[in-house]
Amino acid sequence: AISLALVAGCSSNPGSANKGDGAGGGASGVLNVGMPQGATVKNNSNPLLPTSAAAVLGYRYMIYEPLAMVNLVKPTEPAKPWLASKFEWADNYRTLTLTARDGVTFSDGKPMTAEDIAYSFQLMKDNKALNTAALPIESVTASGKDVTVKFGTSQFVRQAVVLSTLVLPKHLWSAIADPATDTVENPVGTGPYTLKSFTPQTVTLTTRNGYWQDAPKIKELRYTTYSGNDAITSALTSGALEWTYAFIPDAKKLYTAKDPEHNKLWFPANLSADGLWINTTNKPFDNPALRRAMSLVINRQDIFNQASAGYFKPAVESITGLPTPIGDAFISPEYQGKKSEGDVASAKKLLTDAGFTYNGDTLQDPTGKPVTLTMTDPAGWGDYQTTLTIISDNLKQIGIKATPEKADQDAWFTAIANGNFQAAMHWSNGGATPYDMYQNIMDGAGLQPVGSPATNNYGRFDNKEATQALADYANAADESARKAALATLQRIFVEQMPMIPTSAGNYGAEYSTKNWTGWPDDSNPYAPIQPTQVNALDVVLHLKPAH
Amino acid sequence: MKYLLQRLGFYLFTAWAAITINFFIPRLTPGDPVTALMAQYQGQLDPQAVQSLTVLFGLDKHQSLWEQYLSYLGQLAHGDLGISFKSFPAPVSEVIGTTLPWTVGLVGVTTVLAFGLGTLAGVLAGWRRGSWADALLPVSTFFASIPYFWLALIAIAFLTGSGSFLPSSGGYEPGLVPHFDPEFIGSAINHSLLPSLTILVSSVAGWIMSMRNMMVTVTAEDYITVAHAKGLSGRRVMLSYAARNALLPSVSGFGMALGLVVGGTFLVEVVFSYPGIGLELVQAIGVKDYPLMQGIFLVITLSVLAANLLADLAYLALDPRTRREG
Amino acid sequence: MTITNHTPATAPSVPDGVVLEADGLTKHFPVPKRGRALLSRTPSVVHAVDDVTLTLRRGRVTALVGESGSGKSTVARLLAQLYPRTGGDIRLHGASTAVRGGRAFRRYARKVQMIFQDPFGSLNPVHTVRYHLSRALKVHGRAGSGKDGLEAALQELLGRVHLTPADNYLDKYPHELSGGQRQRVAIARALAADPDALLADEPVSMLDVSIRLGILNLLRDLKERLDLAILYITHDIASARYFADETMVMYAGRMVEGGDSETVTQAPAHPYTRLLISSAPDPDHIGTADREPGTGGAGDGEEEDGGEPPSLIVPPAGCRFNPRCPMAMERCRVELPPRIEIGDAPGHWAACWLYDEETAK
Amino acid sequence: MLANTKTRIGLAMLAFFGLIAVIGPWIAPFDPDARSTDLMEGPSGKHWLGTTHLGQDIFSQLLVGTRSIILVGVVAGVLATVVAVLVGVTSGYLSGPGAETMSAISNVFLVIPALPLIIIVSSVMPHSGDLMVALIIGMISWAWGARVLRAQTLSLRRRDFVVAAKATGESTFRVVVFEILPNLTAIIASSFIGTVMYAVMTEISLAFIGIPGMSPWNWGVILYWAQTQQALGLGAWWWFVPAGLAIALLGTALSLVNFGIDEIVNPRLRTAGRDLKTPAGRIRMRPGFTPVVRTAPVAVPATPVVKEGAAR
Amino acid sequence: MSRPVLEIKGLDVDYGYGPGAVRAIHDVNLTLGRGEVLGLAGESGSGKSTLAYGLTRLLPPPGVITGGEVLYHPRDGGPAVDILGLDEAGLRAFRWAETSIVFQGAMNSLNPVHKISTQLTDVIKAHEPDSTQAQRLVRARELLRLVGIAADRLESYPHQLSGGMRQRVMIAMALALEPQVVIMDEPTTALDVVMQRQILRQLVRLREELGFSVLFITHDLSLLVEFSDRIAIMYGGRIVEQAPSGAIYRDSLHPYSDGLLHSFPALHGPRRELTGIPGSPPDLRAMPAGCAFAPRCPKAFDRCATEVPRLGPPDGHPDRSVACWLHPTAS
Ligand SMILES: Nc1ncnc2c1ncn2[C@@H]1O[C@H](COP(=O)(O)OP(=O)(O)OP(=O)(O)O)[C@@H](O)[C@H]1O
Ligand SMILES: Nc1ncnc2c1ncn2[C@@H]1O[C@H](COP(=O)(O)OP(=O)(O)OP(=O)(O)O)[C@@H](O)[C@H]1O
Ligand SMILES: [Mg+2]
Ligand SMILES: [Mg+2]
Repeated sequence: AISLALVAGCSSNPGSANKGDGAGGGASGVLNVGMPQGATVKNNSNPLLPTSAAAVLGYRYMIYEPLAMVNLVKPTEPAKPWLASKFEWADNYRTLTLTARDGVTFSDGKPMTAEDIAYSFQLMKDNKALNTAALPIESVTASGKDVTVKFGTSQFVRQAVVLSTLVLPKHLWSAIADPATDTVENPVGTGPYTLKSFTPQTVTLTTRNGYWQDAPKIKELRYTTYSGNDAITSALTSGALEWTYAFIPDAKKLYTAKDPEHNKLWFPANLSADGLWINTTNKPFDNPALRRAMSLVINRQDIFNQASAGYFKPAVESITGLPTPIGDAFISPEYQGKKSEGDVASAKKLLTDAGFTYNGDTLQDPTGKPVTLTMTDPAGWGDYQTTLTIISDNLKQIGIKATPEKADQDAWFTAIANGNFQAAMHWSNGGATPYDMYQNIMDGAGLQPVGSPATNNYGRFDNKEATQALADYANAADESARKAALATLQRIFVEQMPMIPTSAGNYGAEYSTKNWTGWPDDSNPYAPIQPTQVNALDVVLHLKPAH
Repeated sequence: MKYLLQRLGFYLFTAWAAITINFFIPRLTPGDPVTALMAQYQGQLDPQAVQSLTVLFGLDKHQSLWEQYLSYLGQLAHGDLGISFKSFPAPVSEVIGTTLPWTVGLVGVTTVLAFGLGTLAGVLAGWRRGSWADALLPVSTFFASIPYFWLALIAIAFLTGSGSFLPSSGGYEPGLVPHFDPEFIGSAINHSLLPSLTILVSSVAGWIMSMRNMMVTVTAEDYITVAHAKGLSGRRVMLSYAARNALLPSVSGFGMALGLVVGGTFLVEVVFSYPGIGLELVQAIGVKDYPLMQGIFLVITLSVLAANLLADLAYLALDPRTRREG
Repeated sequence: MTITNHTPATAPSVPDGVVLEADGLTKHFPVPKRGRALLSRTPSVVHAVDDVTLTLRRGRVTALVGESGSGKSTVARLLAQLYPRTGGDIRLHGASTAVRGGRAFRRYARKVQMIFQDPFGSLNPVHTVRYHLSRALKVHGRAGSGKDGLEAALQELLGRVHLTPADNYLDKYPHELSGGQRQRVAIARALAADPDALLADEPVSMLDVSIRLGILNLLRDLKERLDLAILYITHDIASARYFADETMVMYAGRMVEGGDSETVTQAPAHPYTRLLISSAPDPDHIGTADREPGTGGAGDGEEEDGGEPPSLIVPPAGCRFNPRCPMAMERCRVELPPRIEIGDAPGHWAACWLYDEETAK
Repeated sequence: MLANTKTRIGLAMLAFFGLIAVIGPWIAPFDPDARSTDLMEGPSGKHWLGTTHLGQDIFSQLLVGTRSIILVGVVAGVLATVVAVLVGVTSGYLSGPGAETMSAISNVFLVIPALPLIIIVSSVMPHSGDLMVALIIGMISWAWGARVLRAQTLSLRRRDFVVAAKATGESTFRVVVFEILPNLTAIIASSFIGTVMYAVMTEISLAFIGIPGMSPWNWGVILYWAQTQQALGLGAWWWFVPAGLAIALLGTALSLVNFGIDEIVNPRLRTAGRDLKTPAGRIRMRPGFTPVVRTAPVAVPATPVVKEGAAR
Repeated sequence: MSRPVLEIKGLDVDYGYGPGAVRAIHDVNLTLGRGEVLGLAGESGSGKSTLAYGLTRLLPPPGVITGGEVLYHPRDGGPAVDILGLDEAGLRAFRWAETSIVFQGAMNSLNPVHKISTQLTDVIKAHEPDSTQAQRLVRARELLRLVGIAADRLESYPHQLSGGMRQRVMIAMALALEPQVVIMDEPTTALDVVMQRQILRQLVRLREELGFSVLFITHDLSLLVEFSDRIAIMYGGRIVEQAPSGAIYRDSLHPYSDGLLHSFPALHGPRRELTGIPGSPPDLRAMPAGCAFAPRCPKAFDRCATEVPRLGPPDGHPDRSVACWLHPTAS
């Protein structure tokens, strides 16, 4: 969904291109990156703090680098070694052994060693506040060029997270009194860029000497904050902005059509699903037949075209909720190619078979009460609000009165966590495997009663088999056990429909090929294109001047 | 003296009460900063980050609301506004420090301008009643009734865009580094033109109206007739006799308006993505950044009080009747 | 419409005719301190009224004259119990009273009513004559029974103040009435309580000469018909001579002279009274407007400047008139003169050391 | 009051809005929520004011949305006025610590940042509906009125007719309610209108920035949708302009009525300097230079007479 | 009378214009002699102030002068000036230099936000632009001394002065340019008698020194009789009688003047009988066809109700004039 409710501003073509200090784009080797997050006040390049400017704007990945690069657009592809020239999992993904790459130096000239890698893990272990991924690190040891990290649980489903750990210079960081609160104003990392200047509105990075790989072609990266999607849209169309991630309603007309040759967007799906989450403790929505019937009539193409402007969130076709084609490899054979659409008649039949009745056009549950549903989403999330309107319209066909409502964002979050909702459009977690998504939707392990906050399974879906299958998948010793567990999960999902998937999460971005080419796209999906993903560095390293 | 002491006591009480209200109301609303922040970065942040953020913001120490209040007051007494969640670990004072000048610069200057222009036009309209000046009124009434944001958006749609030198958003050219050089200042002024123009258009009417009405009232006073009888020049009667007296009631209104500069017009900044304190407040509210909200509220409260104090003093200076000897 | 002086110059005082008595009445208004005064401990006050003693009798008019700001209105308001007093006593029919709001005040108001100086300000512009009067009647339980009773009472009331036919006036708003008519309505309102004493605070000063006379005649008429005790406050000493049986003179919050009207106006004893009377315009002195007031003293600029009334916050010690008095003696600056009988007419006294035997010697 | 043209126009406009508020939902040609296949279409015979990105009829949304606007404005106005009168008049008439406290409280309410607080508070009560929003706006916006009323009451209570009523023996309650209040009518009315205007603007701003809790349709919501879909950028002016104009017209109507009230409060505004139409041409009346319009010939003109009198 | 300084001829003043206009001043003829004090009396609303402001063109809207002329004879014997014919600049230059006004309420006549010095000097500056500020201040000090106020009061604001002092400041200001005519509209009504006496004494002295003429308006008849040389009585917008003050006091010809003079008590001498005037003043919107006083007049007869009497000298009294059918004029 597009957050940033409180924004306005609307313009087509602000004439002011980024004149700035004469840098119009590629000519002088500049790439303009933008984020719709609003100004970041503090010059802080601490990569571990989600609130630092470096994290919010995404430039942390241009300065600090991960151990390995995982391409989540092709989750089955093996990770590309990066700062670790080699890595090996053992002990059922509980032990990771890494080898530090030779010849890597920090931007202050000091070489990167295994000590630095170990320190980076140790830092997370010692500082709960910095362990944003909650990695259950048990011990970290470095010997020679190798580092061994031991985890408390199997990290199979978290491989990508672990490997994305950024390597920090121990010689500098160990001198910081409190790495959580002290600001890092002059970041030193192994990446190809260093911080050139910081203003709340714009952060400029510039290339450094001695990068361990081929130096990037782009001399300067300029990260600008915009206070909203509209501002971004106008900057994009004017050429002041070349790479960003924002939702543009009617992007074809407002963006691509303005310069079809260069104004591009690519929004590949990731392994997560947006959909209508349903509080499964709420009668009669505890009845899987009802949920499945609803799924049958929801028009995912309308949602894709009208709410997602035909690009933002790819429609989920597969009945398993897994986006395709990215999830094709995970879909069990019985559901390959099966789509979730149906017609009104079959949905009605499903309902009447399950004991529902019709009173005129109104659907009644088996006890004779009319079926009504309140669907809530934060007011500012225009695409979800539009989606709810469409769903409401769709459900009318089978006699359900579903009312869309707006909520305050915070209140809504609390309500979702506490299970105080009937239905809501919400996303699911995503990751390198379908585990994250299914776990988010169906895991009974952390099941909370309505009223206590939950971090998973907001719909309070209570299914022992699913819980077991999730645990099996995460801890399975081999591939076949995993496959079996995944098949079970898919079956339960399809039969019970604990959440009705509508669209997929994305790793997309809008970009311009006017000055720079070599962007990933469908024909060459070498990385997620989003500028705040760790792979952004990979993208930048791929870019070449257009002329 | 006693008067000043009384005023001071009043200001202190008001400030305390406002601080207290500003402390409790946001906290009594549902939601908490961590989930709000997670929502802000929906999907961008590892779902596991909740715990680390809770620790980071110090929300894992389970203090009662009352304890939090006391420690907040204690902090304030030391001039410490706390640390913003949203821009962690930037201190609130720093966030305010970078954003406030923009707001004061844009809205403050425009308010002063609107007051000046409106008052001048009001003086003329009140003095030359029945002339063209009276036609000003219906027009300005209409403009005063337009929701500000709407006017601003229309202005953006029609006045910015290719070929126009007016930018549609931001406080200055993205590539520039805030610095006192001609280029930056020029860019900042260029970016403030449209916002201030729209504020001007929609707020000047109020001043015209109140000044005109006061002028009409004052024109009927005896001392104006005396001034005419003395054969003083028309300009002197209008400015030094009529307008000088008619201005007095507007002074307290102006104080109020100045006080509202910080708190009243955040839609301006939202619409124009202007890097001021209002936009910051809106974002702080969005992510339940209590310390930042409180800090900004404090600034608003203090600025209203300060503006009122200034208006009091200005009144004292302008109206000799309120001056006291001894 | 004729006023003739048919009250004998020295009417015998009827001891049991006493309605309202003020004894040593004192009122100090606190003033906000400023500047250096803040540091001093003593509270600063306006000595608006100090030690005023007077008696209102049935069927008699007592005039209170004095310059602006001398405390006349304050005396009236104190007597009407609209201000709490600082000191002294007010006795209604011999009983000491101090009331503040509530039923006791209402009971007091039934006996003592006040007419305000300004006929334009004392009637609420949003209410009709009917409202004003019927409220007054109702408050004092004199509205009779039912609608007819009230109507009859209203008719009677307006009849008393010669606003007839009553129907012409009852439904008018104050702004539709002339000044004289308004003042009559205000008087009618006071009469609605059927009071024993009427405190008239400059009832005619805002009115035109020809209307003035009508109101004064009306008050005199009421006094006689209803046997009222009237306190008549005025600047206009000539009207006191004609209208009041007894005249008291106030200066800077204190009584300086009292006695029957004719004596006080024709043979003033206190230097201030003399100044007052000689200052009053007199058509018999045609073209002599520049004649010197008072008993003596040539006036050049400086002396005129000294002619300003004294500060009531720090009143002069001794006799309050001493800074302006042409006959001031050393004693006047130190000692406060008591009431001293003059002896030219019964009941004529002045608070002036000139008449003290010791001084006379 | 009705004699004033401005006021009459204002009242007529208000009456029209009031009528739409009542009958709007019935005369709306479409269900404002209903989607259709006419996506983002300009005004046409079918959709007078065009459609949204979902094919909803904007004219219907405008009609249906009027009710919420008027409701919130009136309820908030009434509430704020009642509180302002209670606090302002009591604290102005009575003295003592109670009154001081009241006036201190209203000063606090003047100082606290109203709109952000309304945003925060209205989020405490989701699904609260228009009434709740109106209550919140009302509760936060009474302070200014209270201050004005207090000042006026302070001056009224020293007026002779109030003292006279007291001297007549009226109870404090009656003095306040029957003597003082009626004299404040014009100010109260004018502060009511001011609050209504403020409440309407606030509601629209809230809806525009997407604060929930209000009825599904009001003018602010229309603007909200137009804005999230970047209607202006897409050239869909029909989505954006009518609601804004409706707001401006409502505001103008309220101001016009307020003019009338102002003139009651201040009679000097009434005797506006109008031009004299004389045989010798138009002459402006202005203080200090009484015009001379001699209708009868002067017997012996001693000096040349400038007939039109008042010079510029 | 020697050379007059001001001649009012057939002055008409209306409030409003066209239909709905109210005529407040009717055909007023009045002559102010050089150095004389002319008293103007009459009931409230009889048009005294309207006359005073009308002849200086200071009436507030909706006042309109609809007829007549006001001739001013300059002291150097130059040609007479019609005040009603002056344009704005001429009027500004004429005002204060030739005629000045002391208004009724001094508090309201002084600008509350300017110092006394400013208000005294700016009038000098406006008319004598060549003077220096120092000269003006010297003059202002002198003026204050003239009215008996210490020169250090120059730096005071109006609210810091007592009512009497403010009124004296206004008088000082009126004399700043040594005008020929000073118009005083109830200059002492708000003051108490002692203060009133002080001010009048000064005024009389100043007039002797400077030789200006005064148009003195009050409805305090005792004061008027004592102070003025000649008295004109107004009723219903017309002058009904005009005579030397002694004559009018002892022997008034018009029944209205008579009633007025018997409405106030005297402080000295034998107690006179007081006769009021019954009835109420006329409504300007519905004036009687004949003499305006007729409905209240005890001596009215038929002719009074139909014909308006003309002002003129009655038989045997060439120095006075009256408008009453009881005293047919010579012509
Ligand atoms: N409420 C008050 N607070 C403080 N001082 C007051 C108050 N009322 C009256 N005074 C002061 O008390 C003194 C006497 O006032 P009062 O009104 O009694 O005089 P007065 O004789 O009636 O005058 P006037 O003839 O002008 O009506 C004045 O100096 C006045 O300023
Ligand atoms: N603005 C006006 N519009 C209509 N009539 C007016 C206006 N001003 C004054 N009048 C009328 O003109 C008449 C003369 O008024 P004016 O003020 O000259 O009387 P006055 O003799 O000065 O009375 P007073 O002694 O009360 O000052 C009055 O009847 C009054 O009602
Ligand atoms: Mg008094
Ligand atoms: Mg007058």
